[in-house]
Amino acid sequence: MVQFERLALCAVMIFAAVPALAQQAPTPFKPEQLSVKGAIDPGPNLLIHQQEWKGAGSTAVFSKDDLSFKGLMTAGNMAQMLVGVDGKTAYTQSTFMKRITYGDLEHVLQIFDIATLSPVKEVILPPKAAMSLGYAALLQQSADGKFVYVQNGTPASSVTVVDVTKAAVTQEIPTPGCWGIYPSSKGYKFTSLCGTGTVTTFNLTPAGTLADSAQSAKVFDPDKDPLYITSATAGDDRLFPSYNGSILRISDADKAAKLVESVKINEGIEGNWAPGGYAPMGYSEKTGVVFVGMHADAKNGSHKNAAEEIWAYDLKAKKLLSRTPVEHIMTITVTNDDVPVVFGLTEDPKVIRFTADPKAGFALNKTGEAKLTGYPYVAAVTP
Amino acid sequence: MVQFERLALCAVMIFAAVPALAQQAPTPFKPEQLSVKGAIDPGPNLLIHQQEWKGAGSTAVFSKDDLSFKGLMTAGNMAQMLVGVDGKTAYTQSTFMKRITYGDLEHVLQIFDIATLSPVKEVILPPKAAMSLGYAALLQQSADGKFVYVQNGTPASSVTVVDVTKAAVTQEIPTPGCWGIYPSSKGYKFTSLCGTGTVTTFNLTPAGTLADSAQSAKVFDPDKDPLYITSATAGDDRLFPSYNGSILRISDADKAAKLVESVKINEGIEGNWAPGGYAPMGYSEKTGVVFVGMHADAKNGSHKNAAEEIWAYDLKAKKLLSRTPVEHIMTITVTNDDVPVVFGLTEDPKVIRFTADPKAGFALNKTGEAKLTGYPYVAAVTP
Amino acid sequence: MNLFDSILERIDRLTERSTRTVAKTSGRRSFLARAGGMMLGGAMLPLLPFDRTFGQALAATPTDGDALTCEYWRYCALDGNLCSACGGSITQCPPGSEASKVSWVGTCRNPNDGKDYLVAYNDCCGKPICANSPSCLRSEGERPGYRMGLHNDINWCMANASKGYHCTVAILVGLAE
Amino acid sequence: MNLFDSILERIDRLTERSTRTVAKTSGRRSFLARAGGMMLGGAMLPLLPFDRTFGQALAATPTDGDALTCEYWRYCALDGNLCSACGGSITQCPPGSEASKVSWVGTCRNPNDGKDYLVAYNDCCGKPICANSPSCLRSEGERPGYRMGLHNDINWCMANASKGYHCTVAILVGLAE
Repeated sequence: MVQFERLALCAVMIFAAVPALAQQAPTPFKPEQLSVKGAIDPGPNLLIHQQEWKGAGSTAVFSKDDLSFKGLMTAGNMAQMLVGVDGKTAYTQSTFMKRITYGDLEHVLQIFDIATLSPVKEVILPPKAAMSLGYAALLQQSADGKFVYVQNGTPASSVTVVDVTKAAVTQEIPTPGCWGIYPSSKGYKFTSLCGTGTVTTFNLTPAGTLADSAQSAKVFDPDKDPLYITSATAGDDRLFPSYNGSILRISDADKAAKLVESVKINEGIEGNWAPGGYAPMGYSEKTGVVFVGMHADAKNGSHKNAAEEIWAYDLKAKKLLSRTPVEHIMTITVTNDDVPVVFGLTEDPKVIRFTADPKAGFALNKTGEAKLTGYPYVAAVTP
Repeated sequence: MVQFERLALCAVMIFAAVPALAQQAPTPFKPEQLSVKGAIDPGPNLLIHQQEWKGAGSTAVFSKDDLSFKGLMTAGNMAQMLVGVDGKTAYTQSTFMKRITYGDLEHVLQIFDIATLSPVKEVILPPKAAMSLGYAALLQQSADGKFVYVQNGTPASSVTVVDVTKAAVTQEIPTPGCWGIYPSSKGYKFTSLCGTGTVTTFNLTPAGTLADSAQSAKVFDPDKDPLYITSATAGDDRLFPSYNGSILRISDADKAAKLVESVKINEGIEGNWAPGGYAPMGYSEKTGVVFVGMHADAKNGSHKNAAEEIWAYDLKAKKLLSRTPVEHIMTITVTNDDVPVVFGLTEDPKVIRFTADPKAGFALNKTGEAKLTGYPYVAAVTP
Repeated sequence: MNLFDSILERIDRLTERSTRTVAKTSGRRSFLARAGGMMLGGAMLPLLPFDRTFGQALAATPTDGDALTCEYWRYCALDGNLCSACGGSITQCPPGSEASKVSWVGTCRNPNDGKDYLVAYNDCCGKPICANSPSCLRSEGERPGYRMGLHNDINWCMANASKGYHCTVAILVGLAE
Repeated sequence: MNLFDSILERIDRLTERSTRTVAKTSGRRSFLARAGGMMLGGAMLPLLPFDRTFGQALAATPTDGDALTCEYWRYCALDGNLCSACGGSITQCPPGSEASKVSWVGTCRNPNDGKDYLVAYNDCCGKPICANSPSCLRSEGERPGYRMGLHNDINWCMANASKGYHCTVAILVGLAE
């Protein structure tokens, strides 16, 4: 009976045994040390949430520059992801059940330190959060980062406001018939797209409670040309793409939101091209160029078709600058660099890095690629 | 604000709205009814556990006859599966953590009614169960089904005995240096393979506590020709394959186990063939034929290589009957039918159904195939 | 007036207009409380959206196409895994799962009779996503969550006790016109 | 006597022989209690198997092969995902994970010097399996759980507080002879 117990304990005891033994050994071999890396390598990051529907999703961290992989942060089921305004904090809102797919449920906002890839705090939410495929508009924050806004759907729509400085919920704000959260560029208000084609502005107090709200005129037609809930900031305004290929610019500066401009980027182009995917648009503020994932032969129901091309469109000059063929991209994220970098998430799934060439109408050159897992539809970059 | 709330409520209200409306409609259309199927279709089943390492695994139920898919039972992380002796009950032992991959942990034995694919009871286990890839020998039961035996590994080895009639743990039995649970064909004893090359017999009382134990002589060489922990019953004995291609027959009839016979199935065959995979052997008791997944060019470390061929070997006549080329099979399960059916689980993963042809040396004919998910390494059939 | 509009009209009558104003004070959750009650109350059980006495369930295995593939006509707005290939049927959740209490709706043309049907897509709940069955993504008439009843990117097990998404069925609930 | 045997010898000396008999009564759990104490006790922390003063850690990025691929020589008995491609290194767990308190051991030949090294494979714990990095399955010298210290099909996060399997590192702990 002696020997097998020795073996069973071998793994346990080896730590104690080796130093003395190694000194007896005839060679100058020095054993290595096991450790845990304290922090990820410095530099700007690309964060991508790899959503799961029957287990632990994860937020993958890549180097923004070369897509080298820096590690994972852990989340639960059906998570939404947000990167804090400081660029150092990440959030996920996700679902945990006692038996993973059934039993007692918690909706949790997890707060992570990106540098150490570690959860630092949790906020238990009202168990109403939208269990949706990943969309940036479902988990947002105030311009100063004090409040995190969680989209609920039970299916009634509301927004849970979390004061992350206190790790506490301040209020659940009813947002009936509206969906998506678009915080203002300053202060504590957000807009939401509504099923009547209007945009509602929800104005909050500094305590994170609802002060008042106001509804815009009808700015889009949810029947004939619905808006995607993906958006980009443009100055103090917001850009939204529509199913049929318009880019709407909406201002939330006044009490009620209003349409500033609408530009149809596929006007006069052959082939019936239209946007497609989960988040088919990104905007480069410095250059005024919008990048849109487009597919040909668009028809009713094709609005989530993966992009076959990415179009670079000059919003100021109202001119289509370039069309780059790409492979099945569902989500686009554009950096705010002088020369924009575009990240595309594909159905496979993988992430593809492109650099835009300003001399060639911002046509895209592929400069990297990395494997992903799960359902990765939301990406964000850090400074 | 009216319209969008109508829409938000549409999904909610439709159940109430339709009967009245349908009566007003001009056509004789009759709406269909949503329901939940009460039970799976009758007939013998093939159960395969689809293990997950970051979420909910599942036990897939197929028709044994044609691999039509009958549905899933839900388990947790890193589960082991067992089908009860009645053929109507399934068990999984799995791991649940508060945050799926971290936090407070429960090891749970879940008891399922196969007909309704529903969990009927849970037993919380000592949190020591082996979190291993799927092996049948890690979750077993007494011949009468009263006790379920759970292999623990912390890494110290022990077995938790559960009285499933009482849904209660009776004892944790230390089994130092031994691994795998092989219940006797009657009564309450089990054997286990030990790191010294011996087999230890653990004899239980009718209350599910340890009465005594006994160690065999050395029956195999764990250094030169280790045994797989996969096994098959042969009468009152057990068959075990070895890395190098022997099939050992071990009896637990006496106080201490003993080797009855050892047959090398690849003796004199060119190409250095050896067993490979996670569970590379199944036995057809009625025909006396053992089916073994084999790979060529065997070497140190190739013992988990997927099978390139399945060999049918007559244990009585000690004769290799046939060799069937197959695609990358890791686990083999053989039915107890007059004409044996062989199920192979591949790396892809999928399950392949074969029928053996007695007139052609039990060569295998592929008669079905179905997609699997996760890490599916354990399969079992029901009457 | 087509059936879909009729349904909306009906909702108008059934829903108190007083709940239709966005809450203006921090304590106001009446709208949500009411909606929650409607969804989760006893009236919704036993999960069947229609009067059981009204019609007989059609055969679970349709004869008008291959319900085991994403191309089947009823699935024109279905994003999810097919219950019909997961131990259930076109109208039945698999054994041991729960039918969702709420659903989204699509309008699909039946190529056999040329008519447009309203299809309720109910999720089946409380088990892992059924990756053994085909994963479909079709979105005819699909809209984002601001038209929630037409939205297919969300887990429609949201109002059930067990919220794990398992698979999706496709129930004919009306003629579109 | 090679190092591996030496380690076993040392275990013999350190382990009380009285614990080495299979428990014969139902109440007897002293062996397990003792083993558990040894594994989980303070003496095992801070997770480093070796005296920190004994040697300096080697460079995390080895120069003797491509540690980002399964074919790298140290991985000869590694079943798992590579920490070196998951934000860690050949000897470092990724940030935010925990190094396993116990490990299995392989004996791998370094093609650069022709010597056989003992390699400790520690799992990194408390996060989801790192499917972003290569999944390797090599099993030189691997044995089933009856030779637990050589077994690679089990979750070696088993003795940690957080037991989710994330990835695996490969630490040189000795020369095999």
